[in-house]
Amino acid sequence: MTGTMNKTDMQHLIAERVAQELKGPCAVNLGIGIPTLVAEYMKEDNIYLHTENGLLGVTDVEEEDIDPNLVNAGKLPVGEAVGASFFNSSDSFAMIRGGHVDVAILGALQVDETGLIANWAVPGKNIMGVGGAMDLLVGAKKVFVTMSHTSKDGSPKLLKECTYPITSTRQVDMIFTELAVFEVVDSQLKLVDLMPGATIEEVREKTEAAFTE
Amino acid sequence: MTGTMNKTDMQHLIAERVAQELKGPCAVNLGIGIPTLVAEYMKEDNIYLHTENGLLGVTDVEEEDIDPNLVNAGKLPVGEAVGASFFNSSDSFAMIRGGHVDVAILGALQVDETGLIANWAVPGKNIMGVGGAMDLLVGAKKVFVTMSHTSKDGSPKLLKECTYPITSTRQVDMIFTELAVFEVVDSQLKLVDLMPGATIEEVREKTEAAFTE
Amino acid sequence: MSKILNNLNEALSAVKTGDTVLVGGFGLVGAPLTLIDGLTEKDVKDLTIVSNNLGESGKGLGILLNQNKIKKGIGSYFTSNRDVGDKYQKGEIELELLPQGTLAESMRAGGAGLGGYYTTTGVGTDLAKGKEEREIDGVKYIFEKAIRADVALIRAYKADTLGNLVYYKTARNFNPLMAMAAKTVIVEVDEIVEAGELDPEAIVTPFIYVDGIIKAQQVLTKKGVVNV
Amino acid sequence: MSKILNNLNEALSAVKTGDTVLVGGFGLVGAPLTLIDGLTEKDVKDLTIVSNNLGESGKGLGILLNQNKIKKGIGSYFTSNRDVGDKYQKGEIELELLPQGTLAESMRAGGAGLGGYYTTTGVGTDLAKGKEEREIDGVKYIFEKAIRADVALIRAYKADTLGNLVYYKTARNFNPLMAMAAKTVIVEVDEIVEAGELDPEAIVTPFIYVDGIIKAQQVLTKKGVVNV
Repeated sequence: MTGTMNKTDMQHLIAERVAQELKGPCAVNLGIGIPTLVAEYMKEDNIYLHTENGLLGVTDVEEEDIDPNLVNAGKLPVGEAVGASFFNSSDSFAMIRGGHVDVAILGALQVDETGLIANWAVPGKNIMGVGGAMDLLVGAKKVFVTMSHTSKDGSPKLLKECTYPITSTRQVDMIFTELAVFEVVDSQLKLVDLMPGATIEEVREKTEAAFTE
Repeated sequence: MTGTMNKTDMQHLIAERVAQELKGPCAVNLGIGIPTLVAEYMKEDNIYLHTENGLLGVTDVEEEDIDPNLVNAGKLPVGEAVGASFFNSSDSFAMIRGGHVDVAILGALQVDETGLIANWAVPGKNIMGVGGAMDLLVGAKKVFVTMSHTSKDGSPKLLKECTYPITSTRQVDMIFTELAVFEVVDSQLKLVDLMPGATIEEVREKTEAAFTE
Repeated sequence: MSKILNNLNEALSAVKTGDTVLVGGFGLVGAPLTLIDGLTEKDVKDLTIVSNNLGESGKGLGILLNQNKIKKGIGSYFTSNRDVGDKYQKGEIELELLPQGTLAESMRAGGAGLGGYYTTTGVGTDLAKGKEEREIDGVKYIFEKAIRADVALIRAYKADTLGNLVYYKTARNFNPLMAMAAKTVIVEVDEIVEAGELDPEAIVTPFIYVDGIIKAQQVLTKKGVVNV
Repeated sequence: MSKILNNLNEALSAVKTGDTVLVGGFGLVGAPLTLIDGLTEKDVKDLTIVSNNLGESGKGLGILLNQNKIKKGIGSYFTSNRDVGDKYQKGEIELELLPQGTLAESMRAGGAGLGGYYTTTGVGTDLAKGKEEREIDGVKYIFEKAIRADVALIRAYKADTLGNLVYYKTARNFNPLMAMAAKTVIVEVDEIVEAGELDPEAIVTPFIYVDGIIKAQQVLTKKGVVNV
């Protein structure tokens, strides 16, 4: 059933599921892609969004209020919440690396069965960009990963071992796909939820990494 | 003749002489004691005073305008200049250590004949305080030292070698006493000025350190 | 999620025996006088206090010192309190003296998730003894370790209800750095305003660093410390 | 002692062949568009450019890249300009890729007179290759060296005549750090005000860091970059 879902619907489904895990008060950093969508589904009003280019208190913005000098890390226009503050890049990453951001929600290319992720480089191509991915992985109190369960060609992205360069030696805390939700417990993946329409058989089939159920 | 001068007059004489060396635009950090008096004699209006507890743009203050939360590093009340700014202690020492302060004017207990100074600790006593002395010595573009030429007991303070612990391995640039002004050139003291009433004989007699004339 | 605390007991509940506690201020200026006073009433000991000075004799942190609650002091200028020297002589307190810039930078480093850094300050002096020296691009530096703590007790001017802070003149000093470097950060302020009342461009400490806010009951005035 | 400069030539006079130049901005936001444009007109080469990105293809620093004036790029996200990869493949440019937090912190360290620092970011990854690893209190860190430069070209919102700076929203980003880390700091601004008009508590970059000020001739608007 999930096989017939279009990409946008799938992304929103994942984003909505992630939002359920966010309990305020907390400060959350949203990566580019699916993570950005999570903001649309947050139910509590005491969740504050941090963007590493220098703003705590990110909100969405109406078209007519767009300010070209007010953007998020994906360079998309955003608004500022009541109680927001601006700061420079080193102060922003001090917050991240120093463990002051509660949750980082990131995309990933691959996740291994111990919870390590690869999300910044592909072998055989020039390594051209890393941005804040490595900082967020070492620093956020909790790291949630969102991604499609498989690649475009259907191959698993939850692997025994990452074949792409890892982003950090720190394991993530939760992984959200359109099929399943995993927690990382004692360096092992634990299936904690099946997404609507997904079956345990489908998850087993499309997951190379070992996981407990 | 200088032997009959009282302490306050002597301190003011030195302070006035130091002020002649300050050419704006520049940022100057004044230590406690004689250095603080230098502000009274500065002739140019584009000399800005920095105090390491977090203010660039220190001025003097009238009694009725004293604010207990606006003080210098000596914890004395000060005022703020037009264009002043406040910052935290790490930002303040970033300015100092990073070489952004043009001149630091410090007191000293001893100076050796290469221009090294001791001004923070006395052997045989507990080492209890250092404050910003070491930071200023490594960081300021130029360091000027002010002190009485001899100790209370008449013994020289310009020595072959400091007997007190040195404050830094960085040599100071100029030394000002009530008798003479020295520059440090190629790790040697060079007498560049005699103070009013002082004779070269008196300076030679009261100086243990070698110096060129 | 109001961070506004009702009383000193609540404000100081995070401080436990054996903790490392950062205490703001440069002398009395910017010191959390109310929280320090509360700490002298609290049954804790073996504290490591990180603060520029340990108060004056019989005042502020000086009271805590005389109560033998301080196991170790880390600061840059203990000279302001003659009792510190006496205790040190008797072996009743450990002291770690750091240059003022190093003290400040080490707390910033701790708060920023760094392990330590290389500084020129102190190279070749008695305060560098036992510290690693390294040459980088022809310049000598010594290694200084980051400072992290259990609790920070700090002073600000205004907090909003979320915990964003602004400071007042030279009462800023170490406070914003201490807010970064401790697990639990309690701030005493002159005024609490609604979220949105502070200029987002001028907030010095974003609320992410602040756990609890209490109104100051003791303030520094021209005539000295006054109860309000 | 006015720091206000009359023209781009004067503003860019400090930039010499072989220099290391810090260029502010996160993409176009907070980038000194006027100064970058001026640099493309200037006869210099072999520059080391430290900037989060090297512009976009054929835009901003991307022009400088295509003029073969950049010997080396240090940044966190070169991906924004596909030409960088092409040049790199051909061996026409050196690249040093740093995590964004490390890029920012290294400039702050340089400006603050530090030699380098230990960070957790990047430990155990390909970007840690060749970097010293050290365990401090049971946590692994890698050593990162401070960055210092000859010139910084930055963007602020307002300068006063002394050179104090405030920024605007997320256009702040790397600019205040670059102001700390270069020998000569040139800033382009939207507005120049009299000294005393900026709130002393809200000044982000004190004038001590700033050497020259020029009014922006190109600004980022909702409709893109516009000449003013």
